[in-house]
Order: sequence, then structure tokens, then C-alpha cells
Amino acid sequence: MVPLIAVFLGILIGAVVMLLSGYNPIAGYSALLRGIFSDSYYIGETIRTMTPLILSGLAVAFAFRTGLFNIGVEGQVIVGWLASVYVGIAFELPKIIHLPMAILVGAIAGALWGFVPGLLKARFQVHEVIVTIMMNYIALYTANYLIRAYLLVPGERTETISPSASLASPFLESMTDYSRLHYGFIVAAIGCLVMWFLLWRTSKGYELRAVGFNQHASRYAGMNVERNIVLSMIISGSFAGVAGAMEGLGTYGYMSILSGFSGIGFDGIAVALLGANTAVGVVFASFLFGGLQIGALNMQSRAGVPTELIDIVIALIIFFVASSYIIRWVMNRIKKEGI
Amino acid sequence: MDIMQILALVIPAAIYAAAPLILTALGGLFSERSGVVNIGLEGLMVVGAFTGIVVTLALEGMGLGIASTWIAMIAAVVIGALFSLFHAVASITFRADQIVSGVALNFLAVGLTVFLIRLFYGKGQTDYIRNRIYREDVPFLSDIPIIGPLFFANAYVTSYIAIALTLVVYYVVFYTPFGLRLRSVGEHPMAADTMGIHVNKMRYIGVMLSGAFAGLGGAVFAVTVSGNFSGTTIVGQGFMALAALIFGKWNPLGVLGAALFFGLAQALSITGAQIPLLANVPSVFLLIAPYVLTILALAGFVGRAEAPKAIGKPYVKGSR
Amino acid sequence: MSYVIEMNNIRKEFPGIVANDNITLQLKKGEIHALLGENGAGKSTLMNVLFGLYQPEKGEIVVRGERVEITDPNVANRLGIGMVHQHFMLVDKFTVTENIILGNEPKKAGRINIKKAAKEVEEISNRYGLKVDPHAKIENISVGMQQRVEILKTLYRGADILIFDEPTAVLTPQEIQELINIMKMLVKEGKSIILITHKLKEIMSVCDRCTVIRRGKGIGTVEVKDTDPDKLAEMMVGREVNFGVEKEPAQPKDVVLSVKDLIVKDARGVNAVNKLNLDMKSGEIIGLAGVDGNGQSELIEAITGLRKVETGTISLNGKNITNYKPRRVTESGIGHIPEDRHKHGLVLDFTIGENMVLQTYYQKPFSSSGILNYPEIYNKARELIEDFDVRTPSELTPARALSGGNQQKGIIAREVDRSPDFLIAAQPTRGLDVGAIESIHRRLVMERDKGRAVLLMSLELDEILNVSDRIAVMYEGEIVAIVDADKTNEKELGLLMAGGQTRKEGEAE
Amino acid sequence: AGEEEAPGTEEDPMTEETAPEEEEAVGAEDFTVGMVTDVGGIDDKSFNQSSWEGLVEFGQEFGLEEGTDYRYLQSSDIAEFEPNLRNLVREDVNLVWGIGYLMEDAIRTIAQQVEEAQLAIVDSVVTDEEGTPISNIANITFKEHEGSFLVGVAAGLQTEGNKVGFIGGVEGALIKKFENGFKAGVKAVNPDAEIIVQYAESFNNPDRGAQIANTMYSQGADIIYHAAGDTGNGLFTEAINRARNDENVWAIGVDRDQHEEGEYGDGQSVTLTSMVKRVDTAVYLVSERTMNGDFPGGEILEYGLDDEAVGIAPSTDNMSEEALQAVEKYKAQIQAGDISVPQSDEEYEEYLSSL
Ligand SMILES: Nc1ncnc2c1ncn2[C@@H]1O[C@H](COP(=O)(O)OP(=O)(O)OP(=O)(O)O)[C@@H](O)[C@H]1O
Ligand SMILES: Nc1ncnc2c1ncn2[C@@H]1O[C@H](COP(=O)(O)OP(=O)(O)OP(=O)(O)O)[C@@H](O)[C@H]1O
Ligand SMILES: [Mg+2]
Ligand SMILES: [Mg+2]
Repeated sequence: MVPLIAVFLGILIGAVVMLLSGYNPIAGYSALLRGIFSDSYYIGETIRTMTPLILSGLAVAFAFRTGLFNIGVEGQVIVGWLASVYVGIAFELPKIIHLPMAILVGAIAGALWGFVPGLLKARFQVHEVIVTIMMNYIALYTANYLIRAYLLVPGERTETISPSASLASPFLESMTDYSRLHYGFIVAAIGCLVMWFLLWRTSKGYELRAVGFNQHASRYAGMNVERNIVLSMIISGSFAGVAGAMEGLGTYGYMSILSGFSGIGFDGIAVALLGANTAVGVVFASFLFGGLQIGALNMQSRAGVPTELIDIVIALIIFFVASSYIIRWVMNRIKKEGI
Repeated sequence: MDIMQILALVIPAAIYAAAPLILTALGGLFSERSGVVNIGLEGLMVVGAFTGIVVTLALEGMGLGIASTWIAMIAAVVIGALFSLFHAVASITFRADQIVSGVALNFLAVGLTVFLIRLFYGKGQTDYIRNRIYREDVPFLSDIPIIGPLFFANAYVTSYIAIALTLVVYYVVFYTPFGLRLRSVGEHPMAADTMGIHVNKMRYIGVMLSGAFAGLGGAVFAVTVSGNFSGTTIVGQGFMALAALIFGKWNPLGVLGAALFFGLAQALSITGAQIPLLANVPSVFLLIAPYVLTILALAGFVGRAEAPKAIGKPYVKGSR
Repeated sequence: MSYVIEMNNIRKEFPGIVANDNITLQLKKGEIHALLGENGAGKSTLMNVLFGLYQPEKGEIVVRGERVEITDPNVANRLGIGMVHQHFMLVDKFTVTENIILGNEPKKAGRINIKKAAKEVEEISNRYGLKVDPHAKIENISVGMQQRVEILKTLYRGADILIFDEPTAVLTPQEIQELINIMKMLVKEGKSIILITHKLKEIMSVCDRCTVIRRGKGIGTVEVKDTDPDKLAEMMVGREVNFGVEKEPAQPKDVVLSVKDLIVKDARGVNAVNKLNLDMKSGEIIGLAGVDGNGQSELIEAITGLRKVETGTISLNGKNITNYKPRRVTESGIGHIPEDRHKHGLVLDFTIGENMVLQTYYQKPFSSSGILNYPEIYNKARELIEDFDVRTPSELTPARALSGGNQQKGIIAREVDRSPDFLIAAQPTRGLDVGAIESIHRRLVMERDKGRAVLLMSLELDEILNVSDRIAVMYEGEIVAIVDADKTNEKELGLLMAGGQTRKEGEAE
Repeated sequence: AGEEEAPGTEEDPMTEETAPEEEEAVGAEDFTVGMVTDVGGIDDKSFNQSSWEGLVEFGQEFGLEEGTDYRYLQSSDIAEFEPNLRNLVREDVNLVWGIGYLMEDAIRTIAQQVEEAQLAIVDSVVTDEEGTPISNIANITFKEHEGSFLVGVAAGLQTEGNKVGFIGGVEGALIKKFENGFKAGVKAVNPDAEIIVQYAESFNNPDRGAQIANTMYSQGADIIYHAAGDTGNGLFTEAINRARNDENVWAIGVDRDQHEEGEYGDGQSVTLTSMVKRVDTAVYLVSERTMNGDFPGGEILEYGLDDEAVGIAPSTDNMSEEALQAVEKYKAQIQAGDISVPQSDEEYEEYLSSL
């Protein structure tokens, strides 16, 4: 209930902003909606946008569940992207091996990037927030350097990966009127299951959560706190790495030199928080994010409303979800006094 | 280049790059010392940079000259403080998760400012301002041998302001009743409450000060470094400021040191390409050096940074 | 009759609960007034209302004959009401002086005049015999010292009505005695005191009158000299309470746990346990007595694998388990009811059900091949909740929502259920009401009778004397004496704990 | 460098292989054209802005309506290139422009999927897997090296310390053309001059730009040329900083006349000159051709000195008479084919040895 009200309030205030600044909110929002649902192309694009967001959201959510704040998802996405693309370019293998291997290597790269802050936190109690911020920059510059030095082709990017490592699907593309929809959404769906299962159905997940909540009690109960912290960051990082692989193997088929952060990791923070750090919540939140971002393009194109309006709406939605306490309080008041 | 020349190049550049970080991190210090995490520093800087540029442009247009820039910086302080109310209301009064609220603030800041820029100017970025803060030699002091050229020649007034404010903040936080109360609220709000201190009021003040300082930080960045405003003017400086705050262990002097360290590493990474000794090092190593060094420093000699105890938790009377 | 405080018909509700229901409490000038009630009866709530932290829904407060609205602690301070809270309200990183002056700082040119403040603190502390170092940091001083700081805080503000909320729960016997002396002196100075405590003996020895509340309702006020502990307890819980622990004489058999020449260092690197030797047999309860800080905690941590053993050995049933990891220690057959239930005993955000398998979640039937079996976990949880009378709405309730007594019962259920050969119970009844204490003591004796060895660490001599079969007294990291519980008394133990020699008179202070 | 026909902006700049196209002239009343900018947007003081100016001029000339008949979409990150381009294509816009070489992949994908679309790209040549240009994409490129050569000549003549600098945005084939053209120009008139080169690894980091310029000036370079987009604005900041402290330093602008960016005090400017690149002209011309049914799909249009599409800016206050004359002289020589301006590092090496 609260998330719905939050979305409604965010959209409502967005409409007010449009009105105040001389746009027609009805035209704006109908263009937005058409830009999400009106035909298969938009639906395809929305799902494609959601795919990495789901995975980066899972990465953040997983860490959160185990008491860690992984701001480093962005960097883990970047290294995962690069590593998977490298595997896609460097090897010639049958698809059944090549594709899983490329995704796996993306995951490993992300895991490695998560391992560093995890280890530092476990061994030296270094605050994971700064280390992950630093690791983001290191990932960005290192990836750009590696591309420029070893993988560059004209166009500021790496070569295109071999088809045997690609998630792209002419079938899905033609189904959706040439959107860039690829099989990555299946990977994302599996990711959700994995996260849920790992956290809530395995004894390792029990340990990870226990350590996240109370390290002293976990140590008392014979768990290895340090190892669990590191493991948690590794798992979180692998989700992020796979998110990167979705871009590398699915959407683009290559990696460009990045002029700045991809944004996938930072959006992942918002997605996770909006989705209350649950797998299902993350899916819904990514849909909201992905849909709004794709719809915003149509809104700009058809109704002339700047895409930034959507950033405002998203911010407000996050704000209202976070303020659920007050929404509930108001709802209680209304219930008591009304009727 | 000889060593003196390199230092004369790198040290002023470090101070120059550090100034916005110092200011913003000092802002974060007020907020976090009062017990409110502030991931929203980035967004507050955005708002500060936006205000700094928009106000300067407007006043310049009215013919105020360099005064417009100074007025704009003051405006950024005010607007930054007001904008931070968003975070304050959400995380203090509405008891929102402070991290979530900060993330929302960042999104809102970028969306809103760029939206407004489009509304005001019909395009995605502003023009360049004409009245920037430029470098000056400090009279007399710049003539001192060695120290002069390093610290007092070719310097920005704003850097001195940042350093002076650091000392002021240090004094306020550790030597005044206000500082003691602010810290007590961040350490043990219930204890403060029983001593008759209004916890939420102190936290509002802390967060609004963070808005004021980060707003100034953003404005200083805009009027000394970027000269105009767009959605990409502030990219990550707020997070670096947050890192400086943690690296500096929530202590103003530590923050100053951390920010200068970041500034130095950054200046070296740029200048390094032209320093004979470093010229053959692949530029990527220089680029990532600040970040790697920070991590090593944290793991090695700086060690564990202890955050204010009650940080991140909304204060609800009577809960334990 | 003039009262300094009259709280008339106070009602205070929390969502779903009426914490105070029409309670009346009247405090005379110069008296020590006890407030007694089970855990959760509403004592702290009532006092927080008086102190301005909560606003009552109904009722009036009259201070020195005038009706007042105490809207926040500032008002209370102005009225001369000071409170020493159940959970200390001290900022760890601040100095003693800073904590005392907080909110009321002497100023000089805009800055805190710390010199003047420290001097004032010193003056007050000398006047009332509350020795403290004004410049020490709270995190570096003992609990007893911290309590003095709490008292100084109220005195610094000129309070003449003092509320003490369970001040003795965390103190050593010596410290308790000191506190009692201080309280007596304070009333002599004309101050009035409300004292909350679960220890009926304390009430009997220092208080003039006692108000009893039960489940939020006022039961009545009695003159202490006209009553006795049994009557008080009955008033409090509504039935007769049996204090003495009923048990048969112990029938010790083989040595279960044997500690030889153990040396353990504490966090500062000092030998906290120093060449300690101790044997514990099955079928007996050994009480571990000692003043807080004499190495008891470190000894237990060393046995359970939470702290490194420098030299010496620990063996369980003849098997050397020195420096085993906590998990192997547990699996070898040791149960541990930890001293700090919130820090070590529970994951407060887990459900009480999940907490019931904190030691066994990875074993069959709770999980197989790494996959958890929740139906089994919750079956077990329901069973334990039933058996150990843990009062919780359901096994799915977060542990955080349970009262301290019930949290403790949950931990005991979990540890006892694994049938360990050796059970450590560290301060198992701290802060609990007599009803809860009674059931926990019974449970420990039951375990003994099943043939287990039980180590009971407690700072309460009553508890040690009542429950143990033999008592080991620890002093400066060593066991200085082992005595039979029925052949000793409080006085002797107190002497031993202070470092005096057995049966040698005249060495005590 | 290819041979060109007579100069003049009114005429078709390219006639090499006018592939016969099927489509009819649409006529001004129904013709629609759109462009997709990269992150910079239409006010980036650089080529997005220039492209848009070309399109606006075209629209106004032929009475089209802004927003419906001609318009632009701004991308807020590279992931949006393709959806934005496709949005226009899906709306059956007659000609869709992608501005900047980064859009190469997006344009290629769409062109191959939607064969009836008519697309154009600036600063790049889009080829299929075999390396042949794709038939429904018009490729617009510029001879930036030629223009850069001319500003190099100016710098070579006006430097006083015999040291000049070049700041590149992101290293790659495109910016190398600027670098090598510039270096060749400097060496042509001043073989002893030393040239410091540094890449900022970013097109939108004026902060780095300023610090790089600072270092170069400190080492004695007195003229710096940039091809670094927004990063280059840091160069002007630094140059002004120094000029205000009475140092004798200059900056050379790029893409547009950057005289204004260098202004300080009353009416002075640190901008020595700028290398202009008339993307607007190219956009205008190709749009017009397409409207007239002559879409240059599959062609590589290379605009150079001949078309006045690259060259030196009109503001010449700060140039010496000698430099202006030399620039004219070398311009004629390049047009005549007497000088072949190097584009890549290898060509530059060759060029040096031929001096
Ligand atoms: N902040 C709160 N929110 C909701 N309910 C509360 C709160 N504080 C106390 N209560 C409720 O009020 C009742 C009385 O609590 P209180 O802390 O006053 O008990 P107490 O008598 O001090 O117990 P103890 O002896 O354990 O200290 C409790 O049963 C609890 O349910
Ligand atoms: N903040 C709170 N919100 C809701 N319920 C509370 C809160 N604090 C306490 N309670 C409720 O109060 C009851 C008794 O709590 P209380 O903390 O007084 O127990 P306790 O035995 O005194 O615990 P402790 O030993 O930790 O002091 C419990 O049933 C618990 O659910
Ligand atoms: Mg209690
Ligand atoms: Mg209580």
C-alpha cells in the first residue's frame, strides 16, 4: 500500500511541476505511458533497461541484508562488463560453453571487486563505504585504460563480441519491433531466485544475515564473521558483475570507453531501497525505474517535457517510500477520523 | 622541471582542488556529528553549484561585476541550507532511512536543477560566467622564499576561506556548548534528551549546516573550476567529500588533511604526465593513485574510523 | 501531610498497551521510597512521565503542592527533579565533566569554561563523597563510577528529588553498599528519593515506604517497617513466591571440565586469568563468585573459545579443547548462556524461532546439504517455547519484541536443549523479576539433576549462595578458594572476594 | 586527402559517386528531419550546437516548423543513443542525424534493420561487416587536420619561447587528426619548436583541462591548442588566470570561434585564433539534398578547406600580420595539393622526415 501511495504522490507532484513550468501534464504523462506500454518496441526496451537494474539492485540489496552498504556496485558493474566482453572477444567456443563462461567471468570480476572492500572491512575494519567509492573510480579508469591500451577499435570501444557469447536475439528483437531486448532478462530472473534462495533458504544465508545483524552473537554461535563479510561482498559483487555482463553481452555486444559512470550501479542503490531489499521488490522497482526512463524519452520526443522531470518524480517516489512512517501515520489518522 | 617547480605547480593545485571538498566535508561533519548520515552531500553540492552560477549570471546581467560572484556564493549557502531541509524533514521528522533519503536528495538535486536550467535558459547548460574567482598573489606573503610560492602565490581566495572555516568549525565543534550538544546528540540522543537538549532541533541545525557548507562547496567549485553549470558539473565530488569526512575521522582537521591529500594526488595525476620521472608511468596509474593511496592509507596506518555512535538512527523519544 | 511529589491517577498508553493505569504515587520529603513491580509492570514508564520524557494521557502531577505540567526534562530539572536511568544516559566518548555539564555549560566568551566546570564537579563530588576523576572518559571508567557520574549530573543541576531506576542491577556488592550509604546521606541532606529495584533486601534495608505496581496498576503503598520480603513479593506478583531454591544435595560424579594453569590476557594485554586451576564435576553447580573485573568473563570466554588461551589447558571429559573455535567447543558439549544477552545471546532482528537454532541451524534436521528446513526449525521453536514457558505471541515474533525475561528464557531453552555436558550460565538473571528468576533457578537445578555440570557466574551473592553446591571465588585472575555453599555465608564470601584469606580473620578492611 | 571540386557552400561538396537513389523529392511542406545529440546537448558550444544551428537555419530557410518538422532529441547517456535514433525513425522522420562518432554502432544497427530509413552521421564512416559503407547512411567527415595545420602555423610563428602545447580530449583516431595536423603546421614554420602533448582522457572535465594547461604554461609553453570539448574550457580559464597576472599566454580554440571564451578584462581575449569546423554547413547541405530527393546514402562526404568547412576563425585581432599571411599561403598550398597534411602518427613521422 505505502509504495503505491508513494508512486502516486510522486507522479502527482510531477504533474504539479509540469503545470507550474508550463507543460501539459496530461499530454506529458500520456506520452510517458505510451512510451512504456503502447507497443511491443517500448515493452522490449523497458525490459531491456530493467535487466541490469534488477541485477545491480540485487547486488545492493544482498549486501544490505548482510549489514553492508555496497556503494561500489557501479565499479563492479564496470569490471563485470569489461571482463565478460573480453571473454566474448578473445575466445571462439560453442555457444553453450562460451556464453555461460562469459557471464561467469563477469561475475568473477565483479566478485573480485567486491572482495577487496570485503577483505579490508573484515581484516582492518575499514569502512566499506569509502573503499567502495574508491574502487568505483579505480574500476572506471582501469577499464578505460585497458580498453584503450589493448582492446580499442575505431569508435572508442572494444571489438564486438563473437555471436557465440552474445545474449542478443534476432527473434526477440523482431518480436519487439527491433528493440534491443535480449535473453538477459532470463538471467535477471534467475538472479532473483538465487538471491532469495541463498538468503532465505540456505544455512549460509542464515549465517550471512546473522552476521549482518549482530556480529557478536554470530561469533558466539560459532560463525566465522570475517569470512562471512568477505563472502557477502563477493556475492554482492558477482550480482553486479553479471549486471555489467548484461550490458556487454546483451545490449551492446561491446564496451565503450566510459566518459563517466554508467549509472547502473547508483540506480541499483535506489532500486534496492525502493524494493525494500527483497527480490520481488527489486523487480518492481526496476520496472518502475526502467519504465519511467524509457517512457521519458517518448515524453521528451512527443510532449517536449525534459527527461529530467522523471528524475524528479523518481526522487520523490524514493522520498515517499522512505517516509513510509508518516504515510502510515496519516493513513491511520484518516481511518480513525473519517468513516 | 626541478623539484621546486613541480611543487610550485602541484601544491597550489592541490589546495585549489581541495577547497570544495573541504567545505563540503565540513558540512557533512555537522550533519553526521549530529547523528544524521549524509549521502546527499553530492546533491547539495549540485544545488550549490547551480545557485552559484545562476545567481552570478543574473547579477552579472545587472552589471554587478565581481560582486555578483560573491553574492552568488552567499546565495548558495542559503539555498543549500534550505534544500537540505528535504533530507532533514525526511530523515528526522518522517524517520526515513537516512541513506535512502540522501540518495533521493541526490536524484532530486540533479533532476530539479537541470530541469530548471532548461526552463530558465531553454537548454541543458548555462553560459559561462564572466566574473570568476581568479588566482591572486597574497601581498607580502608570496614573497617569502619557498613558502611564498608554494602557499601564497597564485592562490584562490576561496581556498583560504575553506581553510579558515576549517579552523572555525574545529573550534565550534570542540570548544563551544553548541559543539558539545551537537556531538552528544550524535553519540547518545537519549542522554542528550534527558539533559534537556532538543535532539531533533540539533539535528535540523546539523543537517542545515551541512546544506549551507555543501552549497558553498558546490558554488566554490562552480565559480573557480567549472565556470558554468550543467548536469555533469558535479560528478562524484560529493562522494569524495564523504570519503574525506570518513578518512578524516569526522574531525575537521582530519578532514582538511584528507581533502588536501585527495587534492594532491589528483594534481599529481594530471601534472605527472609532464614530470620527467613520472612521464613514462602509464597515465592510468597516476589517475587511480589517489584512490589506491586512500585505500592503502585506510588499511595501513589510519586504521579504524569510529563513526558517531547514534548515526543513522532516527531518534524516537523513549525507544531504546 | 505535605508531599514533595504527588502523581495522581496517572495513565500512560503505548500502542496496544496500557503501561500505567491509574497509578498514584506520593513521595514525602526526606524519604526513600521504593517502587516495586515485575518486569514490564510500568515502573520506568511512570518515572519517565515524572521526568518529562513521556506525557501522560490522564492524571495530574503536583510538585511541592503546585500542579505542574512536565513537558520535557528541562521542566523536570527546573523543578529540582533528577533521574538516574535504568540504562545509563552517558556519552561514552565524553569526559565525566562534559557529561555532567551537558546542556548547562558554564561559558566564557562563547566557549565552554571547562576549568570552571571541572572545579565545580570536583566540589560537588567531594561534598557527597562521590569520588570521580573529572577528566576521565566515560568509556574508561567502571560501571560503578559511571553511576556516580549519573548521580552527579542530577546534583549538579541542583536536584532535590532523585529518581533511581534499578541502580543496583549492574553493581557489585561493594558498590551497592557504597550507593546505599550515598543515598542515606542524600536524604540526610534533605533530599527525597524514589528507588526502583527488584531486590527486596535492598528495599528492606534502606527504604521508608514502598509502592507496588502490577501490570500497570497501582497495588498499594506500605510502610517498609510493617512488612517483609514475602509480603512484598506476594503484592508484586499476586501469589506466593518461594525464594529459597528447593534442591536435593548434589551428587557429583566424574570430572567433566578441567582447567589447568590457564593464562588468558584481556583486551589490554594484561593477564586477566592467571594460572587458574579448576575442576568441575557432573551433577553439581559451581558458583563462580567474585567482584566484577576479576577475570570471570575472560575465563568463560576462554572456555567457550571466544578468547585466546595463552598457556594452560582446558579439557572436557578428558579431551583437550584448548583454543578450539567456538563452534567446536559447542559441538564438544558445552552450553553457554552469555552474560550480555543482547550482544551475544540473540540476533534481535531474527524471529525468536530462528534464534532457537542459532547454534544448530546447520545441523540436521534444521538443514541438510546447506538448505534450511524451516518447518523443522519452527517445530523445534514451538516445542521449546512451550517447554520453557517463553511468553511470546508466536515463534515468528522478532526476538527484539520480547521482554528481557522471556528473551533470557529463550536463550536458556536453546542452550539446555542441546543437552550439553557442561553448561555455563553467566549472570542468567540480571535485571529479571523474582518470578522469572525463580523459574530460571529451577531450570539450572533440573539440569544439574540430569547429571550435567553447571558453572553459574553471578555478581549476586544471594544467587550464588542459593543455587550453587560449591562456590569458587575468583580474585585477580585466580581461584582463591573453593567452599561448600552450605558451609559458608555472605560475609565470608565478601571477604574472600576482596582478596582476604580463608578463615583468617582481621584481614578485611 | 581526396580531390574536391570548386569550393562554395551553396554547391554539393561531394560528387564522387553519387549513387542513384530511388526516393522522390519530398518537398519542403512534408519534409521532416531530426537529430540526436550526445550528452552535450544543443548548447555545448561545440559540434552538437553547431549541428543544431545548421538544422535551424535549414528549417527557417524552407519554412519548416521547429519541434514538429525539425527537432532534436538529447541523450542523457550513451545507452540512449539507440532508443532516441529509433524513436525518430519509428516516427518516419525523413532524415535522422546522429551527431558524433560515438553513435556509429547505434546508427549501424538501425540502418541494417530498417532499410527504408535515411540516416546521417557526423564525424564517422559507418560500414558493414565487410567494411563497405552502408547504403542508407550518409557519412559526414571533416579534414580537421587541415584546419589544425593552419592554427599550427599561427602558433609556430607567434610563439616566443618556441614551445607550444596541445590538449586532446580522448585519444583516438579523430582527435589524432587535430594533434598531427597541428604539430605539422607548427613544424612547417618553426622546425625547432617543441610541442607538448597531453590527453585529458575526457571531453567534459574542465578541471583537468585547467591543470594540464597550468602545467604546460609553467613549463614555458606560451600557446596551447585544444581539441577537448568542454575539457578545453579549462584551458581558457587557466590562460585568463595567467593573462590577468600579466603573463603573455595564448589559447587556440576549436570547432567554433572561441574568441568569447577567452575574453577577460575589457574586451581583451586570450584566444589567439580558433580552428572552426562548420558542422552546421554540412548539416544544412545534406538535409537540403535529402529533401530534394538526393539523399547521399552510402557516401563519404569529406569536408575540408575547399568547402570552407574547416579553417581559421574570423576573429583575428590577436594574430600578427605575418601569421595571417602565412596561414593564407599554406592554405593555398594545401588546397593545391602541394602539402599533404598528416592525420595519423605514422603519417606525421613521414611528414617530419620529409621536411
Ligand atoms: N517505548 C515504548 N513503546 C511501547 N511500549 C512501551 C514502551 N516502553 C514501555 N512500554 C510498555 O510499557 C510497559 C511498562 O514498561 P516499563 O519499562 O515501564 O516497565 P518496568 O516496570 O520498568 O520494567 P522493568 O522492571 O523490566 O524495568 C511494558 O510492558 C511495555 O510493554
Ligand atoms: N520500544 C518498544 N516498542 C514496543 N514494545 C516494547 C518496546 N520496548 C519494550 N517493549 C515491550 O515491553 C515489554 C517489556 O519490555 P521491557 O523492556 O520492560 O522488559 P525488561 O524485562 O525490562 O527487559 P530488559 O531486561 O531488557 O530491561 C515487552 O513485551 C516488549 O514487547
Ligand atoms: Mg528492565
Ligand atoms: Mg524499567
